[in-house]
Amino acid sequence: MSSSLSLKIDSDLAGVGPVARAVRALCSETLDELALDELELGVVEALNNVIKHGYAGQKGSLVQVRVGLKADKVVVEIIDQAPPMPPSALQPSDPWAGIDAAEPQDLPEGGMGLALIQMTMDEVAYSSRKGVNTLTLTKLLSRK
Amino acid sequence: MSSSLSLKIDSDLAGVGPVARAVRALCSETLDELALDELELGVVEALNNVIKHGYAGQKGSLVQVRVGLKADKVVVEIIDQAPPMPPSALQPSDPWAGIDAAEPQDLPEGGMGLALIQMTMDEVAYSSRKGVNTLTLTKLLSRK
Amino acid sequence: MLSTETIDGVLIVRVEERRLDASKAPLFKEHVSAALGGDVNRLVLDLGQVEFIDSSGLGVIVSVLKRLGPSGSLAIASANSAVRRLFSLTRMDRVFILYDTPQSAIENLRA
Amino acid sequence: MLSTETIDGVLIVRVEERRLDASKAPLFKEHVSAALGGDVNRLVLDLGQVEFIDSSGLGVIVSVLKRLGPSGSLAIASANSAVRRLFSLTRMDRVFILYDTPQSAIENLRA
Ligand SMILES: Nc1ncnc2c1ncn2[C@@H]1O[C@H](COP(=O)(O)OP(=O)(O)O)[C@@H](O)[C@H]1O
Ligand SMILES: Nc1ncnc2c1ncn2[C@@H]1O[C@H](COP(=O)(O)OP(=O)(O)O)[C@@H](O)[C@H]1O
Repeated sequence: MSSSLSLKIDSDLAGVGPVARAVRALCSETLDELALDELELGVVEALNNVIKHGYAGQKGSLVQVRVGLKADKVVVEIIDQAPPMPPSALQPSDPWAGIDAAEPQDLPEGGMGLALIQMTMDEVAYSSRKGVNTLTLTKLLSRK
Repeated sequence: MSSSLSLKIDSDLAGVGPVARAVRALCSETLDELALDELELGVVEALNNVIKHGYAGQKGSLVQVRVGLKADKVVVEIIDQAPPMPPSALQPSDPWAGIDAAEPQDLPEGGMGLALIQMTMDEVAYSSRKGVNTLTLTKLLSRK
Repeated sequence: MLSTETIDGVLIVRVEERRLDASKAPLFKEHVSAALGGDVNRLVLDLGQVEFIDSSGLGVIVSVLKRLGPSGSLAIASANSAVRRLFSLTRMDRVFILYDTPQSAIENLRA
Repeated sequence: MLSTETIDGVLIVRVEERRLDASKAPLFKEHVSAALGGDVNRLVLDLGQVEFIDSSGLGVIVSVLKRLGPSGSLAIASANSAVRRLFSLTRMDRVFILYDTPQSAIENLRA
């Protein structure tokens, strides 16, 4: 079965939960529970970022989520028309470097979203063209 | 928050569950649990009918589901391009008439879908124009 | 799809699916029919793992009741709120008794 | 959003939300801060009702740990698999101990 879903939501953090759960439900027969947990987390972090940073926390703009279920993978695209992410944002980073030796006072309280997106997904791609940004998140099906 | 979702799925009964759960998830902050149970049931029955009767159980055709979250209601549209429903199908019917006196042998095993759609929804409308059928299911928000 | 157990002459059929819907109803019907031997006439359907049933799934349950015949009885156990709603909308809660646990269903069928 | 209880000097904070995410993190932070009186330094965060936490929710939990200071301790109870996954991905499972129940967390903090 190959199917596609397209969701348009307002740039409102309160709408992120229901949409992420809808994406999860749509993939529920395709991915296992662990992969679903990771997918939901990655999608939430990506949507939060678009709303918090892209749209500066302002409601009233559209964010589109497209879900494609393929034979071997799930592809989620997050599409917005906010100012694009700075290229530096996508460089691999490790907010938890040195965490083993760290004092509690040094633990990060933020700046974890992009790292979590990378960790929860098998592939992450970003493009920005003509004012339209697309973050493509891919989760491969585990070969059962 | 007013938002819209559009899902396109293959006319495959196996895809109905995930889509119905996705619709439910999307409405999860808007409706209460009982209303969500009813919505999910009505949406499943409507999708099953399109696939079983409209597309004669054949895969390979598209069914579209649109969800609109409004301030006072949830509207789910089920859109297909199969041969339309006969007008008689939409007449109110009671598959359980006389059930109280009925012997088990007389209980219905089928023909309950349309009645369930009507019972689970506050409004049901059907239109067929230029080969496109739209079943509009409306669930009003309970005034809490 | 299901597992069975017999306690004191009562057949307990535990449904091992999250959803009993049109995509699974035909196979479900086959499996329950196979589980019903010739002389079973008291049956508990344990729906503890079932999250959702549609009219096709309900139709199969009704067909099982018919197969048990006039002397048979079929009790439903552990239905969640969505399934209970289906039974009450279709007035099938007047035909089947819904028990909270398989144990209480068995006790009542035995009595 | 949360309810609290004190047992043998350990403050138990039960989170009464299904999701601790960016939409709720600021308010959650306010409420926990209010619950932390001046002299609390052992705290159990009961996540039994929480289905999902994102990095914003985790950030608040880390901020609570910092507020408890060097002599404080913060234990997590009843995290589901999604929350456990967040803790392990972010290596926070090395910072916090995750207990299956509030009871076992309390016993360990008391000892
Ligand atoms: N969609 C986006 N648009 C613009 N900037 C972004 C976007 N996503 C992330 N960023 C930038 O990258 C930084 C790191 O993001 P992230 O790792 O998610 O942590 P946090 O959101 O907690 O700051 C953000 O602070 C922001 O400056
Ligand atoms: N989408 C549809 N397209 C064509 N015919 C339909 C459609 N939905 C329902 N029908 C007709 O209405 C009848 C009653 O449908 P329903 O009450 O759902 O019960 P069932 O699907 O179990 O037959 C069907 O048998 C079919 O003939």
